[in-house]
Amino acid sequence: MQQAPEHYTFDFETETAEILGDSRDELKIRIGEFAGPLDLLLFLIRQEQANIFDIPVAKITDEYLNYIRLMKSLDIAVAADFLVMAAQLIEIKSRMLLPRDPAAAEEDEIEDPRQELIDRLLEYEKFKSAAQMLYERTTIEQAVFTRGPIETDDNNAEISATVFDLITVFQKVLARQKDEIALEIEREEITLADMIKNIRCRITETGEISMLSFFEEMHTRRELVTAFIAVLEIVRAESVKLIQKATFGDIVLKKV
Amino acid sequence: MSETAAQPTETSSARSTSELMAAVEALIFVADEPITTRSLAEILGEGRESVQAAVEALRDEYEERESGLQIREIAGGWQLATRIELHEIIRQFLKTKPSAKLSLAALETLSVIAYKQPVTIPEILEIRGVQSASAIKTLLEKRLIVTKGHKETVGRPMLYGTSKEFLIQFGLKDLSDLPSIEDFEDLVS
Amino acid sequence: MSETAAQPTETSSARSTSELMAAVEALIFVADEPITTRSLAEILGEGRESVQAAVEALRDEYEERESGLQIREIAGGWQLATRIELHEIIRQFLKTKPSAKLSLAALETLSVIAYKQPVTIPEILEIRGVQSASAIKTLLEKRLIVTKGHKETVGRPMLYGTSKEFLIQFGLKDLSDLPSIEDFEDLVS
Repeated sequence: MQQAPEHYTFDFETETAEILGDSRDELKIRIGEFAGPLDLLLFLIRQEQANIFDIPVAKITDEYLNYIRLMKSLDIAVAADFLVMAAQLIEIKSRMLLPRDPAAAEEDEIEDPRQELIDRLLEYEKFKSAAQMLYERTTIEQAVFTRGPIETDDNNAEISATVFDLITVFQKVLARQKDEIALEIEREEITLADMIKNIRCRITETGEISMLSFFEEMHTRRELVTAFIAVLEIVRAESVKLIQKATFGDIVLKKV
Repeated sequence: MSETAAQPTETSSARSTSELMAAVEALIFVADEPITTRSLAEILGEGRESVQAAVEALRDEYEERESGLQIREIAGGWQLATRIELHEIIRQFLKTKPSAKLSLAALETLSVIAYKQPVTIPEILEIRGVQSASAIKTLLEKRLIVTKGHKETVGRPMLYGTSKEFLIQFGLKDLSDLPSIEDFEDLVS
Repeated sequence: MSETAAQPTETSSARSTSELMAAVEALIFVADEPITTRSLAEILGEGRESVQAAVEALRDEYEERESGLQIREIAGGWQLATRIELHEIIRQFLKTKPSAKLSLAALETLSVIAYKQPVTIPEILEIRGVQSASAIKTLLEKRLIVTKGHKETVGRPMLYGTSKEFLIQFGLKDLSDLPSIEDFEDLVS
């Protein structure tokens, strides 16, 4: 893989940061879309043209914090991981300001407060380069095509399933089952009291109700039963009458 | 062998005959139905005669080297297909083709069996809300599930569970390798 | 390289080398995903060595005649595909655009998983310094990674690794085909 120096441009006006590789392909990164705090840190270190083994912590920390402030001012949600890194930077910065312990100075090596961060950055950058390599590979792969469908292929859309599909599908089945139960409960919500109220309103409005068409409005057996009980209840308790004009004819519920 | 291709013919465009043959070959290969000489000529921006000549040269080349494939003219277009003599081998391959490919219905049923095993058909019906008989048949055929005896309730319904083949196809050491819903909680939210 | 195939070798069966090459060619064509030398040998009832030699001879033959197609080794199997140089004309014909690229976060997460597998989400967090849940979800949905059971530590976190689909989409023979992660160190300093 050719190692092209990456050019970083960071334009606060257009709110975009771009990483331009040497290839024609470019990865565009919108502000706030750094892959993580380490990615942002590397960007700032490179922008400063600083040595990764000798990071100017004070300066980088200030820039890091500025960046986060900018993100916040633009109402971009700042991931907690970015804030954790800010705290770590501030801590390293303050440790570097501390005067050296004269007793410790006698030892061969004084631990650099930056060491852990340097190690992490170096480790991270390897994977970042590997990600770049993967990106290039997939770009090449997209230029290779396999055959179109032929007769012997199965026509039905079957998927080659993984364990993840298994659990995702299972979750969907469970969710669907829950929905169905919820739906049933909803149907039950047409209570007897509601049904009586409904009948009373209609009689007041129209004077009479055809029982046949009223029962036909019911969608389920449960509703039908509720409606029937409601009618009996209303006849028993209030001054309404059931009138049947012809044998086997429609029954009308009417105010007395 | 490929003398036909080696001779430079009347190509109107900058492509050599062998370049044209290669392009034509790739296009016939990726097309999802027989592709006509006219379409080929249009895509390539070449004369129809030179394209026709290239396809024919390609067809002869496949023939001469006794390839397992053939370029054939069908429904007014060109197609790449296996040679007829090889049909038995191919049929045999298609029969034994191992595959974890499943329809959604089969996958749903399999997921219920995997997570609720041992489980009966009525229980699967209750969870999925749809009949699963044909899905279960498919899964049995693909050896992804096996019967696990009868449940000691009314009617003694058959119990189903996943097979060893299931573990192999899904890359699992054992059933405890199956992720739980909690395992993906962070991802789903 | 293809000398082995040109000479009549120790074929246990009655097939000649050219017959074997034809059969192998047809099977690779029909298979809808890379097919291994082992599967080919099993279907054909031939020795693995002679099948391997036949496939290699076939690959060389495609190369020599400057075909628009290539036989290539990918994800542990063999595949027939178009030559990379022809991508423009094919894309024009199929009217396809390159599929959506993975986000930077997804690519980074994938590279950590590829090199550190099997690996848990907390371990990925440690290297990347950022939560990777949504990237992992994307990678699972695209079938580029799969779960690899649980790690036997506190909380039994899920382990992740790359899939066969990953090898296919990134044009890798197998995982050892990946450049060593240490090779990237030089770029860093």
